[in-house]
Amino acid sequence: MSGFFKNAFLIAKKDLYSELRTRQVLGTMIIFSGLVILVFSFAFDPAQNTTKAVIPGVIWVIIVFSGILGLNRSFISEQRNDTMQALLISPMDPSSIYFGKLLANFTMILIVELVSVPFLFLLFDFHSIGSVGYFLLVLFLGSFGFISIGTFLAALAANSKSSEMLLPLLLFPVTSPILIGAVQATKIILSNIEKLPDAVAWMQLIGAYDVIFFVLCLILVEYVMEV
Amino acid sequence: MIVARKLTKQADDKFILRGIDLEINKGETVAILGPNGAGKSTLLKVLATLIKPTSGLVSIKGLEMKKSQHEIRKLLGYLPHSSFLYDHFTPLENLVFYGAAYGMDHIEEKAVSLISSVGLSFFLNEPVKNFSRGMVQRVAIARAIIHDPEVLLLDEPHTGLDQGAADTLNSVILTMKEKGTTTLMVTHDFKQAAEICERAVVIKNGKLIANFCLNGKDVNFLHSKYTELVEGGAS
Amino acid sequence: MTYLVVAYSIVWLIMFGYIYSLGKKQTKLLKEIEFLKEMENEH
Amino acid sequence: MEACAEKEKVPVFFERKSSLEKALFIGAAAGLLISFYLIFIWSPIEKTMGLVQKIFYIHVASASTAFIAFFIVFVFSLLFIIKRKRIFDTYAKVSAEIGLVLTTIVLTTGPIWAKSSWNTWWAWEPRLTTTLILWFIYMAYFMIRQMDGVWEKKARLAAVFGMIGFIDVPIVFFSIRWWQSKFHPIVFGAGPSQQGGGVDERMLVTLLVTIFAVLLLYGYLLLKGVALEGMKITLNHRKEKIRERLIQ
Repeated sequence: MSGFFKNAFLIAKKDLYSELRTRQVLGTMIIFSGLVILVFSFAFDPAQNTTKAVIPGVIWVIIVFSGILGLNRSFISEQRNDTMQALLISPMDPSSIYFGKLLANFTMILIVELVSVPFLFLLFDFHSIGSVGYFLLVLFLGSFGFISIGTFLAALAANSKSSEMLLPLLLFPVTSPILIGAVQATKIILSNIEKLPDAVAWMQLIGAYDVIFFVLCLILVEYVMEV
Repeated sequence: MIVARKLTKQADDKFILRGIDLEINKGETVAILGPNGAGKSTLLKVLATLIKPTSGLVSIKGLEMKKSQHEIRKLLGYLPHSSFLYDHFTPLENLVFYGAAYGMDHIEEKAVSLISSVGLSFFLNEPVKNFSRGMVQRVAIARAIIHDPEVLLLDEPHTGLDQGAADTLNSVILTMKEKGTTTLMVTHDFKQAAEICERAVVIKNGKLIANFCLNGKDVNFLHSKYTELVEGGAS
Repeated sequence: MTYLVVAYSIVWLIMFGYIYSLGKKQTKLLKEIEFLKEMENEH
Repeated sequence: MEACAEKEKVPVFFERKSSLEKALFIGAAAGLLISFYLIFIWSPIEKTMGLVQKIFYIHVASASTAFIAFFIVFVFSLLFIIKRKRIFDTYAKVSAEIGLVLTTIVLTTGPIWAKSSWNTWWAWEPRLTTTLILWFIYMAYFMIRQMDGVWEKKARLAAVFGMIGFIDVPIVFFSIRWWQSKFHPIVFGAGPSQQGGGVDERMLVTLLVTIFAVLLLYGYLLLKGVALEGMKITLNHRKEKIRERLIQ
């Protein structure tokens, strides 16, 4: 069991270090999230008060679309020189490889959120977060669920030649409960904090989804990574 | 050391391996010869636990592959066509990562000494992407043996190598052999095969058609024997 | 009333479309089998 | 000798007609005819929605059969992952195909019904939305199957996704239902459950007969599709044999 975590951390460390070296993915994700904010400022007039209502949606659009950029690279980057095969024939379990990749992707999406969410609030002049703690919690839960199933499906899609196109088609329908729940919970927390019990109920739904699919992915990932 | 029984591999309806029986003793160096598309690389991939055979049994060091894959993987060093290296990492970083993946201790010192033994001490901290083909292959060799494997599986290791790199590879194989390592080598290079291998097996059309000793025989013997087997219509 | 007719015609269109595609697949396969048999008889 | 024996086998395999398949065909045809009679002539016209309500029977029957089809996909996917037998993969594939066709029927009849009774083409109503997501999930399932590569790999990946997708369905339904009821309460009495105890007995009988008929049709199509897939596999197998013989 300790080997599982040791190997997962090894993979995560390798991926993040590799990202530090090349600075390809994270930079692209952050710039992309900035562009999403820019496009939304055209689509919804930031000066109008009603625009506040779309902010929860914009946050999750940023996470989903920049997240998918990172997820796409996560396994494709292992195809150069067939390093994925090297990982598979090593004594590491496929599940620990999956968990390591998950940790690396999750760290990256958290960094993107850390940069882009304050930026969004700043640009849209939004400064009335109902509860910072709950807001961070819902970001954490939603991102974890999205990234955990996303990493799994990225491993699945990596078997295809056109995996960049395949991944969104697989990922979006499957993660729809997370997206619904996360947007609703964020909306309540940001603008309607007196309805907090509803938001908590949504977070419980996301939490249940996270647990079910994380466990399922750990079990099934072995069948996805066979050559 | 390595025992394969009735090994078959099928991809869609094509048979790539059609019942291979192979037995290799500890410490032997064996060449696998055969025409293109005969299934040599596939056999090596099956032995390297990379792909599952359709049917048949493999056991390595008495361990059955299906049951104790994890233990077997620790024993194997596999060097395929692709380098298995991360381009933007230095040789040292690559070796340290793989050493850790195999659960080795004192990886750093081991990696440094391995890199100098393949003659790349000067390039210890240079990213692999700037390397030439021969240099990459040297690092790839070091990567394959970072965890002191007991079985070495090499897929055309001499292709594209300059004389210096080929000599390095041969000396690595011979040093490993002294430590009791079993080596299985797919090759097209008869000269190298005759030089370092004790035994040769010939595979054609997914079947093992010959198995003979090479001790003390020279390239010409191997060449004529191979031509007779493969082109002489024996199948 | 028109909606009802439209709905049921679409249902049957989809159904028959699917069954038709299965039938086409079958004829194609049978044709290939005939061809294959001839090939085998020649050898 | 070996080749000879197989030559004998071919016609037997291809020209065999399963009696179960025949029975299902007759059953499905008869069932659909009876359900037609029941829907259009026998069952009463609903008071508030009028004639259009009769869409409901085929709509619900297709939806429930589609759901069963996807459940069968799940079961055979699981079996395939455990046993790795090709027949399980074939069943999963064909069942998903039929499920997708039935879901398409649900998604086309749904809006027509919505337009006629609520005067809007699409309502983000829980069942309809769930069905739409279901449709997307199984479209994605077929995208996986269209990958290039050996069948074994495609089957394995599709099986994994077939399981993930099916386990997702209840969560999707639950979340959408919640989303709808909290923010857009359902005003329209959609679906059978909202009609509660007030359903006419004849309507219930008609619905059950229609569901049964569509189920029989599903069974027939499943067997037929599997037989065709089996034919294709054997055909490719024999083609490969001949190719080999020509090379040697």
